[in-house]
Amino acid sequence: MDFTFNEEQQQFADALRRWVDKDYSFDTRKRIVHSPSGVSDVAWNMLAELGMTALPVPEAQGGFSGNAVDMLVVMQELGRGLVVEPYFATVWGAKFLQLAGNQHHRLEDVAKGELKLACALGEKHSRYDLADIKTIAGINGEGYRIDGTKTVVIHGGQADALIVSARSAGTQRDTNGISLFVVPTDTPGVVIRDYRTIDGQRAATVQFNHVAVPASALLSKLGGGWDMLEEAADYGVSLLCAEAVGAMEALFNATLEYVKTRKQFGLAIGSFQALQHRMADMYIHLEQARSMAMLVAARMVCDAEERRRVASAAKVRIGQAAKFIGQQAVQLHGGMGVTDELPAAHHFKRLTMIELTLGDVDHHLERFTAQRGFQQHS
Amino acid sequence: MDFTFNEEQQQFADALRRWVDKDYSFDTRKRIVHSPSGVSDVAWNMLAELGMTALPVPEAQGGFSGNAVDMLVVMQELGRGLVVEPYFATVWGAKFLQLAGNQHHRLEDVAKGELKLACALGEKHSRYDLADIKTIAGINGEGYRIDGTKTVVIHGGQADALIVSARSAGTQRDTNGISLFVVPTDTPGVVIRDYRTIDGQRAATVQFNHVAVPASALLSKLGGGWDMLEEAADYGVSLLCAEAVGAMEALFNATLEYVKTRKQFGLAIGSFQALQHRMADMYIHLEQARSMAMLVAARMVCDAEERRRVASAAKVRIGQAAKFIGQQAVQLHGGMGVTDELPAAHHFKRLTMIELTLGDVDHHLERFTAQRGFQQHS
Amino acid sequence: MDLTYTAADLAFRDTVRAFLDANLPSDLQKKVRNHLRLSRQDYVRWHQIVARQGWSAPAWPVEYGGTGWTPTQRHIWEEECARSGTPPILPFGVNMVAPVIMAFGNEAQKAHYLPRILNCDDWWCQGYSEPGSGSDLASLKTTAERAGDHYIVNGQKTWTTLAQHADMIFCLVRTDSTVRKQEGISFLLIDMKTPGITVRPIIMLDEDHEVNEVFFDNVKVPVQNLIGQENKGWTYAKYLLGHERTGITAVGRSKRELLFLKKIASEHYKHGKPLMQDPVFSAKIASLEIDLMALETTVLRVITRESHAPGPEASMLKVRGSEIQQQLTELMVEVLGPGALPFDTDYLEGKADHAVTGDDAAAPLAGYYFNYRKTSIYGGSNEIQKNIITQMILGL
Amino acid sequence: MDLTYTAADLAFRDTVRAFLDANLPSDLQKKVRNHLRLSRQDYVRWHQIVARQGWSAPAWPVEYGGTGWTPTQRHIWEEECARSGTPPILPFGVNMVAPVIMAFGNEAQKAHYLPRILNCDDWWCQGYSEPGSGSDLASLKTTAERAGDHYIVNGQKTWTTLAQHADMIFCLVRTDSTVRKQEGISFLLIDMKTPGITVRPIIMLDEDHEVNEVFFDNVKVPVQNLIGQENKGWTYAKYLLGHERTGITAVGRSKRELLFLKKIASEHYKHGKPLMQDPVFSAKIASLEIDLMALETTVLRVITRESHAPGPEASMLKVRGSEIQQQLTELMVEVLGPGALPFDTDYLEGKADHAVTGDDAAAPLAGYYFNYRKTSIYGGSNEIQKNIITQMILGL
Repeated sequence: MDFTFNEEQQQFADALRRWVDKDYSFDTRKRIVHSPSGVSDVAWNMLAELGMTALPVPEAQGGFSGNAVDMLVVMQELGRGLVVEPYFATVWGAKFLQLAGNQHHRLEDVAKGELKLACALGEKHSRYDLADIKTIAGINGEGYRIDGTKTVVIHGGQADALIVSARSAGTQRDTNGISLFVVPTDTPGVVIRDYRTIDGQRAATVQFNHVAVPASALLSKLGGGWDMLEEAADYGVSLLCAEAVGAMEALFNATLEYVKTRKQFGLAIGSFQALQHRMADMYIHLEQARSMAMLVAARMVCDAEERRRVASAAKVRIGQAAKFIGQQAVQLHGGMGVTDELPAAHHFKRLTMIELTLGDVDHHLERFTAQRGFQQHS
Repeated sequence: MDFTFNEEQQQFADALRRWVDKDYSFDTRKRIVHSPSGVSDVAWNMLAELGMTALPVPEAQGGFSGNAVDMLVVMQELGRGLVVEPYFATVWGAKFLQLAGNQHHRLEDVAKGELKLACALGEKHSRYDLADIKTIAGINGEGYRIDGTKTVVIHGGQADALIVSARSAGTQRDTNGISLFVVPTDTPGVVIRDYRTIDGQRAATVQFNHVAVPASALLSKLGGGWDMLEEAADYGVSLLCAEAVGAMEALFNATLEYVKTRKQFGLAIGSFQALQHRMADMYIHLEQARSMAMLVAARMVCDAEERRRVASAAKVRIGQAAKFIGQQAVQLHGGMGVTDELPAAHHFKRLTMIELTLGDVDHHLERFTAQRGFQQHS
Repeated sequence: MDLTYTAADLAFRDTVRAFLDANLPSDLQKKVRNHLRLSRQDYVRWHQIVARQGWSAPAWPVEYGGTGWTPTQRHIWEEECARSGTPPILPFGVNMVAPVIMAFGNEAQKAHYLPRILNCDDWWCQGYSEPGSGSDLASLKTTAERAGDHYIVNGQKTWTTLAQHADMIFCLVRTDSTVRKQEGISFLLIDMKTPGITVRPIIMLDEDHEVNEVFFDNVKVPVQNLIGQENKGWTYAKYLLGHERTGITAVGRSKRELLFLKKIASEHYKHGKPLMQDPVFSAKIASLEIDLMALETTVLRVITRESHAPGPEASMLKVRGSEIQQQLTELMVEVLGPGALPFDTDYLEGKADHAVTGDDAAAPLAGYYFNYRKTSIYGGSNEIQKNIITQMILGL
Repeated sequence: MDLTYTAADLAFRDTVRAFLDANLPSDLQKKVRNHLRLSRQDYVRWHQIVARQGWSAPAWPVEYGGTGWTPTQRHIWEEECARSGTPPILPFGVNMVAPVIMAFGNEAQKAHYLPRILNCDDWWCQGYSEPGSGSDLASLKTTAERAGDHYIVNGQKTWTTLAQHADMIFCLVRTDSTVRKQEGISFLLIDMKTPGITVRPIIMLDEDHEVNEVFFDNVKVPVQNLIGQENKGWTYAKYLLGHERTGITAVGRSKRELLFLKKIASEHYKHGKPLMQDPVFSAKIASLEIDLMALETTVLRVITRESHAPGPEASMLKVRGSEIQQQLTELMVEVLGPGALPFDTDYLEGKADHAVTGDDAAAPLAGYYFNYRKTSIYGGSNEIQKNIITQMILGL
């Protein structure tokens, strides 16, 4: 049993951290967030150059075949640096392409940094239930026709192609009857309304109005997409968990620094025991969260039930830690914590939005209890 | 709006407190708890002499017609003094007799301190669901025959008569079909197994083996006892809430005293800010609990929905406060807190058992959400 | 003990309700209920409607324009305003500087300022906090040096709420730096149009412009603007602290927000059922509703006990009040789920009629949650309140 | 990063399981799993079974009788013991006094005591805490005065776990009261049969006799029983502190208790359905199970990183370990509801075959909950652990 990162992983982390420190400062990020597009081509190209887009792609498609642990290292750094580029969306989308097995060309483009992806899965009513799909995929000649509206598609407006879940059979919340497609965003009938999110990222409402796609756009078996959807969603969870741990660590360190330097009544506020114990509690949360981010990355290769169990557990524990650390970091920063001026508030906002992405604590607690093993007691 | 106690209430409280201080010390109580009977006739007679058994009984039956607010004052003192006599059980039972309207003679005996009661409502499987009754009441000539087993009947072994819920119609958890009876404990077929409870009180398993009772033993309409059962149970909740507040206050004061005097590292431990803030949190819990104990006592006279709503709210809030104050008081007492030697541990145990009597926090949260008004939002 | 309103109180409540029904403009009510941002004009408009009724300063002595209401009636008034969704009457004039002027100001100051405060002719802001002095207020550094019939003020205030709208600021300034820090402080009223004052926005984490830094660069303030005696300002400031904390409790508004929370929880679904019917989520709402019930009862216990400023119990009310307000916003965000992410400042500021996603109710809520983290920080952080409880109530 | 056991580790686990299957007496296993009280003989019997296998002190150097296992193997051993439900190997001899004897004792001490500890020929207890010195251990007052070839010990120890069974006690005693409190402490081994020693029970809140006061009245202790140098005892005591805290984490036992909790939650009903299927209750169990998963992973991170005594991270493990143990017992009581009230010491002590209510599984649980409040107090209270984290890890 070994919890250390290997040399290559350490190098990826170092390279990313150097780049963030040098070229993706808090002020630079702020300019990017408030720019019309909300993302930076320069930053994207740099991520590609650093090998980040190639990392998760199989070697056969020009990538490095990076596994979930490799991605853990990368996502931690992006979380630390509050990077708002459409990297998570693209890597997550690439997982679908990889599971599909028939998208070699697109994966090559992802590896080169030439194809950005986004996952259009949620709908207005669906909350975190990925099977709660009203979007319809009908047979259309040799291909399919998609109709429906997807909401809060993260970086949907920045994507070149979308992964779309649609119902080709079954009723609204059936896990049977779900199909997955890849749809270029310039396909006629795709209407994207791009907007900011409160954590400085972008998302979009995406309408599919009689969108015709060829047979080759189908990523799963027709109506048999649920397993792929769950597996890719769990992979997305592992990425978000890693990003959250990076953000929590940065937030924790900033708070520790703040309480060491901020003085009240002639003393550093970090000398007050009530605040010290709060910091100790934050530290404990951070370390528990870190353990779970490692565990979920390592368990991505397990059988489906164990993968689901650990993915939900990680999202729960990291969600709890993120709320505690986020709220307390702001509190310990005092007035400065509720301004837009320090990274602290932005880490807090990002952490909160991660909690609302791919299932919150209660959703994953429920999912955890629904796994067969949960009821066993001997 | 007025939150003060009147002069008579204050006198009842003072008289009780004087008696506890003088004749019901921690050591005296310990001897009573470890005596074979687990209660004290001397103490009971004194409670009667002080007017406590007469207090809740209507004037027409020789009592003082004390309302729930009067009882709040009394129960607080008994909670403070950790009194283990069968007072709560008797007063609670008397509520059934009073609601029945046909038990004047028994109420007179209660007022004189000559009749002790206990409520045999729960069964092994029923948890906090008072309608979850398997005990059967069948027609038996002019009267009824009761068969079944009641569990954890508080002070069942010390009672002269039992209030019994039984099913005369309907299926297991129906609220229809429930009948309420009063059954003298010397009735043939009543088998009582008396035992200690972990908070120093007594309880019993009570079997009813073909127990024949006359028609006059029926307290409610046949099969129509649910409303009475709920009303009396809410009254019981208000008594327990008051007792809990008294216990919490004593525990809080003892802890405050302890942290002021106990020294570590040359300083009173109450000078450490982390412990100070813990004490402040305990204080806040105590005051919120006190407010709810007042509110529930005052609202006992409301319409049934408001009474249910406030009773459940009070049990929830007081249960939360009791757990926090109890656990933290023990923690702040350090090693001494987990010994049998200080009242602190006994207040903690009593508070915990109150939480498990007549519905815990989760039970009453659920009941609160089930009230019609809860779903309204305008 | 009698925990019901008297017939007189109930009649009073009917009067208040009738007034609000007739006088609260529906556009203002809509903004408040929907968590949109209020303009200067929104605040002033409502304040002046209430002033015309003579109710803009209920707690003042009748001689200065107060209402003579009992504490219970004042509570009912606040409850009903909150229930209807009125804009707040900002506390800086009515509840903060006015009591100090009444207690320690001279007749000229009273005659000039108090009527203007009643009617919101002046918009006041509070110049207490400084970058180096947050919880440790007395360590403030802004100086006022006497020069003839003026003070020359230099320094910086911060966290100055809505200073961008203000006509006047009341400041704690250091007039003697040779003595113990509490003993060299004076209480000055300063016209915001005086040359040398610069207001710099501090943008909150929800991108709202709510607080400011205020810089003083050789600002000339007439000596008539000194309240009471020089170097006695700390006494006057302390006199105010209790006033601030009770308002923060906000039971009335929390009751309205609880209904709002229930509303959105009944409109958002989980597995095809409203969240209000989800056992886990409804238990959270219930627990919060019960917390609020306990707090409300505690507030009533405190205000019916004392007719004057509440004592250190106000610290408890502030802690619980702020926590409940925060939990309400937290549960609102939880209701929305992914729908909390979209952020549309144009809609929040009234520049767009509808939110970009089409869900107007949802649009402000994440910002509301983030913004409300302030409630456990301002008005004396909750840690400071616990210090007060520890010292003043527990004697530790 | 590789979070799976190696084939060698898995093979080791099979060996351990086979040993436990073959050697753990079922009567002991039943007592442990059902939370009944263990007698002196129960502890000794199991210790000697393990000693015969040569596994009673896995962490010791092989030369003294250790196993040479890796930290991961030791973890597997502890896990499997907990999973099976063995009585614990008490730490006072094996993990507390033995490492001190090895590091600081002389050859005669090593030769005499270590084999006896290995085989539980001596039952050891710990004489550290005193009535006036809990968290502030160094303020201890028990004195040892040198008189010829003896020390004369006077004073009182408290919270002495299972001293009623003990043959030997290791004590911190004050041998110099003229210097800084840490510098006048010595480490003495004392035979409990020495005249002048009195053991007084302290009854716990569940009425169990688990700890004691130990009084020393002119107790003569041979100077050969001094460990190391006079007045250096504080150094030796500190050497031990890390050892104590990792054991308290008890992940293995908590995993067994989680299964027990699930078992009773599936046997107790609410509105006719098992509590395990109640959405609110099952979410609580799930959250606790996840906490335990996170703690287990953290423990593995710590033990696979270092081969020696764990650092200040042990404080984090102690805090989380104790909280999880407490929450398990809390939920057990919650499962029982009113069924937690009955209290039957005869059954708990094995004097009755069944509990008075007939529910043997339920009978010990309320006492277990109350008793386990100790876990956040002993071994350095959780507040002290947070002080350690604050100072040693956070540098505050």
